Amino acid sequence: MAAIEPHAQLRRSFVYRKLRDLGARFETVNNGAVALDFGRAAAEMETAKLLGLADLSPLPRTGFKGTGAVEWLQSQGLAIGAESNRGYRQPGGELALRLAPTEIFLIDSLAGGGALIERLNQAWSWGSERPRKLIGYPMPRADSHAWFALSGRAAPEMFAKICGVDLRLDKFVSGRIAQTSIAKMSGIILRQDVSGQDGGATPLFHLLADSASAEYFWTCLIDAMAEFDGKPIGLAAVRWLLDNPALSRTTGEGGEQQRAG
Amino acid sequence: MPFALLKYGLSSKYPARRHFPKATDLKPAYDVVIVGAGGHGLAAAYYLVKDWGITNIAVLDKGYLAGGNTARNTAIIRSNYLTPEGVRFYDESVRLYQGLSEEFDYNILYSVRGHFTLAHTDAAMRTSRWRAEVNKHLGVDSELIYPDEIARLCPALNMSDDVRYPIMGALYHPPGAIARHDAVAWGYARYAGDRGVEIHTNTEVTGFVIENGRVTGVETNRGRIACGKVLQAVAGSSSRVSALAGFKLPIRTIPLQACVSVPLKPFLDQIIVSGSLHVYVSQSDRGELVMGGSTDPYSLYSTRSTLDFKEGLLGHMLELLPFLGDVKLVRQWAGMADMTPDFSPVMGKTPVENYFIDSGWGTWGFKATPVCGKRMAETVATGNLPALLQPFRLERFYEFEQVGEKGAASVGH
Amino acid sequence: MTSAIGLGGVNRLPESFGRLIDRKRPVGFTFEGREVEGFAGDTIAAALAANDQWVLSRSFKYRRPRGILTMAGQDSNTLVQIGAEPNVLADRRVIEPALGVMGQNYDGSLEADRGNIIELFGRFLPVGFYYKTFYKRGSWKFWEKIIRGRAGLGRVDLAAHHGYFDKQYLFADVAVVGGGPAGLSAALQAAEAGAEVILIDEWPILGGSLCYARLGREGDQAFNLAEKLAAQVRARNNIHILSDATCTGWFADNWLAIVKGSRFYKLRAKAVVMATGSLEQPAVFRNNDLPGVMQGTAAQRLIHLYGVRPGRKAVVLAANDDAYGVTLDLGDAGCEVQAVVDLREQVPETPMVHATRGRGVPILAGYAVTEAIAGTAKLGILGAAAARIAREGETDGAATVFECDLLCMSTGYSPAGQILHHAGTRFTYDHAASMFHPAILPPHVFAAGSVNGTYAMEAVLAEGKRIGWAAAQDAGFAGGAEPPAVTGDRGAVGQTHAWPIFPHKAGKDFVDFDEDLQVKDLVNGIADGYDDIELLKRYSTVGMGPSQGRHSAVAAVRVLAKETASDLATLSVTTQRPPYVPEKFGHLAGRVFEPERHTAMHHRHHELGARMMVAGLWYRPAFYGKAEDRDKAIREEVLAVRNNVGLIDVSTLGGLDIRGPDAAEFLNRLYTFTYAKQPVGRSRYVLMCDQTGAIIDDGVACRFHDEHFYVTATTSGVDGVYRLMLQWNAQWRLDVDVANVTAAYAGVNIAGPRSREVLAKVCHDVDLGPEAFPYMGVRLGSVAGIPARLLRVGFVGELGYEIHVPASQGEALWDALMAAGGTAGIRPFGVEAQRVLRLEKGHIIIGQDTDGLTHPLEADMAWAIAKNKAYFTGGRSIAIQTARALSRKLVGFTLEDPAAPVPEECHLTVRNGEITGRVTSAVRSPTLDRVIGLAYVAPDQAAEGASFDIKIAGGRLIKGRVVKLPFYDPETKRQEM
Amino acid sequence: MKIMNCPLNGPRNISEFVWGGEVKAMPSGTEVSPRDWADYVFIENNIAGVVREWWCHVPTSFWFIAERNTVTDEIIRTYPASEVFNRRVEFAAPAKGETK
Repeated sequence: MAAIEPHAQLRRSFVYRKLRDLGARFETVNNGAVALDFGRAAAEMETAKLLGLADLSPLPRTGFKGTGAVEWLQSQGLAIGAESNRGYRQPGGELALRLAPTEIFLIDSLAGGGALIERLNQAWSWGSERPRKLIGYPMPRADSHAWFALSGRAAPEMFAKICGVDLRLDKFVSGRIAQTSIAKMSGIILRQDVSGQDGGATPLFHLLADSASAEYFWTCLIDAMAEFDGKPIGLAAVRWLLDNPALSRTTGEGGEQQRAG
Repeated sequence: MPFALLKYGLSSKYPARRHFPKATDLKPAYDVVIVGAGGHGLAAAYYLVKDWGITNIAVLDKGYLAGGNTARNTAIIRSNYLTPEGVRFYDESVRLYQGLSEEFDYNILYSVRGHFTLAHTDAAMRTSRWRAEVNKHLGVDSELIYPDEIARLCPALNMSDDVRYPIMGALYHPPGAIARHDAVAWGYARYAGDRGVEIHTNTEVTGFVIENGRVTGVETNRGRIACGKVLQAVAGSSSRVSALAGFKLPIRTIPLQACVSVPLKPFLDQIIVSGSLHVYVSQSDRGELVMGGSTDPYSLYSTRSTLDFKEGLLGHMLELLPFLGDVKLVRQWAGMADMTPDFSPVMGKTPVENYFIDSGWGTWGFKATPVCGKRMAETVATGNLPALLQPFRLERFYEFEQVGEKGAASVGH
Repeated sequence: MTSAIGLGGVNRLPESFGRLIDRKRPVGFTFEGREVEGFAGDTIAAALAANDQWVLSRSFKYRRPRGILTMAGQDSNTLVQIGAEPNVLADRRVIEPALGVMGQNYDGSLEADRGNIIELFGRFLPVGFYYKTFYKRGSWKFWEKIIRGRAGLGRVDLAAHHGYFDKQYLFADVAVVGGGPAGLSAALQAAEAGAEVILIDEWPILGGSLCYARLGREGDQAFNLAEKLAAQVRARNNIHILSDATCTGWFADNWLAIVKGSRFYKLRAKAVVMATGSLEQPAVFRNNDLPGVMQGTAAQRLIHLYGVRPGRKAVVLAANDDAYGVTLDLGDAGCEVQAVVDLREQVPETPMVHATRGRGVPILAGYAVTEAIAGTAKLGILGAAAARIAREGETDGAATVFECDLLCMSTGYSPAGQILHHAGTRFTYDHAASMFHPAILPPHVFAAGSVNGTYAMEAVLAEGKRIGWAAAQDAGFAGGAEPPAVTGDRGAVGQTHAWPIFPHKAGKDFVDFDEDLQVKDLVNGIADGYDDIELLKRYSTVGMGPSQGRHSAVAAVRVLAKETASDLATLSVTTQRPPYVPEKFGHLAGRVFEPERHTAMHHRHHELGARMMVAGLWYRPAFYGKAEDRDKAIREEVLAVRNNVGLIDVSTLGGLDIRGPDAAEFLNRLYTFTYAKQPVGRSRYVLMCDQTGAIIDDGVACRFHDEHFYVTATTSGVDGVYRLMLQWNAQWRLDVDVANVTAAYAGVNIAGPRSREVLAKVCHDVDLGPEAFPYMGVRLGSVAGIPARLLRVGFVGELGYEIHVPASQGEALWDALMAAGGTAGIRPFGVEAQRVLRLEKGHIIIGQDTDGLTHPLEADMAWAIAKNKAYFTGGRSIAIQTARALSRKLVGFTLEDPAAPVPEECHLTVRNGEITGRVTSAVRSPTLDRVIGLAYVAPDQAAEGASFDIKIAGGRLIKGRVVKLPFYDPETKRQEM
Repeated sequence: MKIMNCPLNGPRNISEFVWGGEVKAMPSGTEVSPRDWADYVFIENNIAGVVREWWCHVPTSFWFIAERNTVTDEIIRTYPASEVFNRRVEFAAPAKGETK
């Protein structure tokens, strides 16, 4: 296939230079280029089980916050539980992170089709009726936050070098969210195990953090991972890890109904 | 071998001479009761005796002699402040310090080292020049210097650009000095004690007798004593004591921590301060690195130690002095600082007649010890606040006339 | 034991000794340049002892030769230098091939230190001598150099590079500190109850004192017990063992600092069990500090852990039964014990005493060692003088001298309670046991074993169980049966002598080895009036050395009690502060995390040769070009904007979305202006003050909808402003949502007469015409296909557009505009040029032209203060200050003499010697070709045309003249075209 | 390191929080005397004992209230600010000729 150049896209990952220098092969998605692999797909799957770091920043995400936001999203068909700091999995594989009683951070499935997210962004408007019905406000989450995926059994011990929250697998179960300080910067950690290719044996963590600090954050993670032979992996390896019908389709409905949380 | 030591070597018995009188019972009344037997309180007693001939004085302290911030500070002395008020005040302090050893007949180990306030940002460079200009205008020796000169004067510093916050320049204050903090208090105590001033340690003040707006007595855990005047000098506990007298202060009590290394052969002669990195360090005559940073992040009446203080401090220390990675830290401790809104002290009269206050010392109390003692003694003796202290009166806050040190103070010390 | 020669040293014992060494792996290293061979597992001190090298270093004050004291890293006698690393504990650091070890603190050679001459003058250097002289006529300057020259121990190397250190967090239900019998049984019991346990132990093998101590007649029963317990612990999958790890401190809420190798651990535990054991205390007599004089436990560690014979002929100074264990061990190791000198009048006939007699070793009951006889150059000892004890601390009658090269001290213990101290535990003195014991423990902190005053092995094991169970309960684990409480004798009585101190008229009877303090130094210090333990510490420096009073604190307080005739029980040792064991700076620093923020165009700036400057966490281009071309580059960038078109990255500016029915009301309360009537599609200046009326931030508020303002803030101010907004609304409860979208938007300002023309090439859905999109207007549209917020604001005073787009597309925007501007010769400009441009236009920069106290009237910004608003933050203070006389005012100025040099920022403005203010900004304007600036002056010098003095470099005064702002384009035609 | 129990995020190291000072009531009205205003702006109770304070969890910018003992550093309880500030605050329009 013809090589896809990340800098030829309108949307560019906050760390695309690092990926390019690592020899990443890109796939276009959502007007951007996501690193699919680094030319060693098989090895990356093994790395994914041990300790792997992938940049998902080009994939779609959005957010809504403020009075009425959650109710409105529910009226739009989203399944969102009552508890804050929990991730709620949508039928299409998207994840709704409830960061606070009135705040949702929505990340797409790894297919990156973004249909639901696009629909919601279109659906939100100021409206015309007065007094206006309060439905919260959209948040520019695709740009405020970089999105990394960190996978593998060594993840909790690696986290213990840069994050003060107890993320051991039996303490920080799938679906839990920690909004905390990582390597001295604020970030969001969501654990989402899906019984994919390896039967859910491999824990997966989504990391969402300040996009302006993405290069710094990436560097810190790679440094902390080195001790465990952790390496960068492409989206393909993460998809493989979570491989199931719902995730390999770009449209919503999947058989997989498992909740993250 | 100096002559003064011969007597110790030659006399068969150690010629002991008690530096402080043994504690006695409290008298029923004193002309002046000083609350707080730290450097400031003892200095005030000293100058009340020396300058004003007042000797019927009791200095009370709930702990041991000079065991508060006097025993916990990092002994830096300088006058390179930002405001003319501050510079004039501390300049007099420096001049008094220089004569203290001979005045006391007791060596306070006053040692001129040169003081560097490093600047890592444009803003810090501006503040440094501002301070240098004000200092020079008032005859205090300070200069804004640049990396080549810094490297020449202080070869130990890492001047490279490959750090997060490279050094752009420094406010260089050659007279910057250190002294043996305990010795300063002991010297004042010994002199005052010899002239009849009573020092009562382990004597806690529990209240004040105030009759129609005027203080007439002090309640202690050892009973009530009558007094003509009261001077409160209890940095760290100022709000607690003033509350006993019925008034409040513009003060938050916040811990300030410090630490020392295992002794090393001398390699750092200067005092190094970095505001942006919240670091200050000097090397004592024992060879220990004496180090500190900014105050704790929240208020607390405690001298407990924290680990994050050390972690933050040493992280930045190794950016300035990267060769210290294998050097070891041996002890950490803390004091309680009176933090005011304008980073300046509160001295002088109070809502209570004949009740004077010496507080709000933030992290700069030690270096003010002589001038504060001398001028507060004058205030207590005459009932009038000297011009030098006017800018620091409590009333300034009600007149919206704060002192402008805010600009300079991130880590002062 | 000549058979040992060649096998790792002349003093190396047979195979049956040495639990920590691997005789199959010889390791060669150097000491003082000489080749030494030891075995893997040896510490430096052990390997040297095996090779008959007993002097390790020199003392702090008198430079006396020092050697092994504890073999446990508890003292500073063994501090050595390894390459660039100073003050290494030779009795804890394990040898490695080619390690280069040197002694410390000597001139000449370790064996013949010229500096030791000072000792001859010792009697002229009384306690606190430096307070007593050296100050007359400023002579301190001279003496300080001499004293300072002798200061310190090890050396640093300014060229040494910072090694790799890092950190890790650990979590446990129960943390057990100490792997001795108490700690092991506590860990087992806590694990039994279901708790996750982390066991921290300093040594390579578990067992603590059981690994070297002797419990009875048969030598090996202690170690058998150790192995049994250790095996049970290892079998538990809910016990995580951290060996070779030292807990250095306790901090709030059971936060433990632990050093292991080059990693620093921070452990959070629900409950902590301190089983840190106790520290054997030296006896005090003349020359008690010399090489060859060591603690009984040190000799036992040498024998059992390292297989090294501690000496050939020994004398044991005894005051407890352990001394007899030492005696028997020495015998087993082929060291002839000449005599046991026992401080006790009656020596109980225990099995080990009996065995000692059985071996024909004479026991002198009621005797004390009064002096160790120094060998040549005090490099070792030749014998020990013993005499009958007459009364406490005194002997009489002729002393008997026993020939020996080893003198072991086994006269008592003190709890290793330092970490308990950190946790706030209070200790009280127990006269019966002559020891301090923990009295009141803080919540969630427990103690077991000898640190808790429990010595009898049965009781230690029982207490360990009991405490392990209690700690698990405290951590919420109820499993396991409740072990019985420990009853009966805990064995503390008889371990420690009440007065193992025998001052000698000739001195050198050391209480503090770190500081070379003799008994008389303390006695005299007390006589000088320093009769409080804290005062005595500060005056004499007792306990201030590297071992922080581990071996001197108790002796010092004993001396104080005696001299002041007070009851020891009413006194306490000085406060113990962290760390328990010195921590490397590198451990505490770890991987230093210094976050950096990059704008979307960050790398483009580098590609264009920008010099970057730090702005908070961000980096911004200062100017484009070589450092040496700075002024030229700035000038060209300024002129490009004035005459053509320039592009600057403004992404670091803060961005806040304020949305909701109360948005305008919210801004009214936080900013000085009014916003209720601001039309949609327009922007308005915002100025924020704190409650004292001081200016803290500014920016513009862009109204995109009745209920939506996009408010900009300064780069360094936005986080604080955002936090402040949330805190206020937590109280006001207005119906408004605040979002900090700074990182979500990349922004540029395209400015200059040709900016419209360039923008028009890539922006087709917004009418850029002057009427359709006037100055201060704001629009939503797209640029180069990227959704954008367009702001016509005029910081630089030319026609210009700020374009804010999603950060992920910021680089694409930059690329598109640079391309579109190519033919027009668009030029990127940096912060320096922007500062010049805004100054020409008379705009202030918060933090440069204001300081921590500047209020709006001083900054001449009364125009920005709304009248008759119900409330705004700082409003009341501003009103009060308005009623008072101004003390300074900010004005624009130029120089009367066009040839005069440009004043620098913060040069002072003065009037008859008094400071009236300062220059806050000044530059020679490339556009106007004259010096322009802003300065604070006296209010009565602030009128247009007034002149004032500026004190510039060298103290020279030049005249400034107040001029009306702005300097450039007063009719503001250019920015509104 | 102290543990602070954040009402939104649960127990966390106190280094994740910033201190907002004591919860103070603002004297209302534009007529408040300069002296009373100065008391509010500059003067501190600085009580040695249990105080009510503002704390903000930085990663979530969540403000809440903690009751803390300033001598022992014991954090007695934490709760959302809405427990104390439970209704909209209005400011009265200034009277004509506002006192300066």
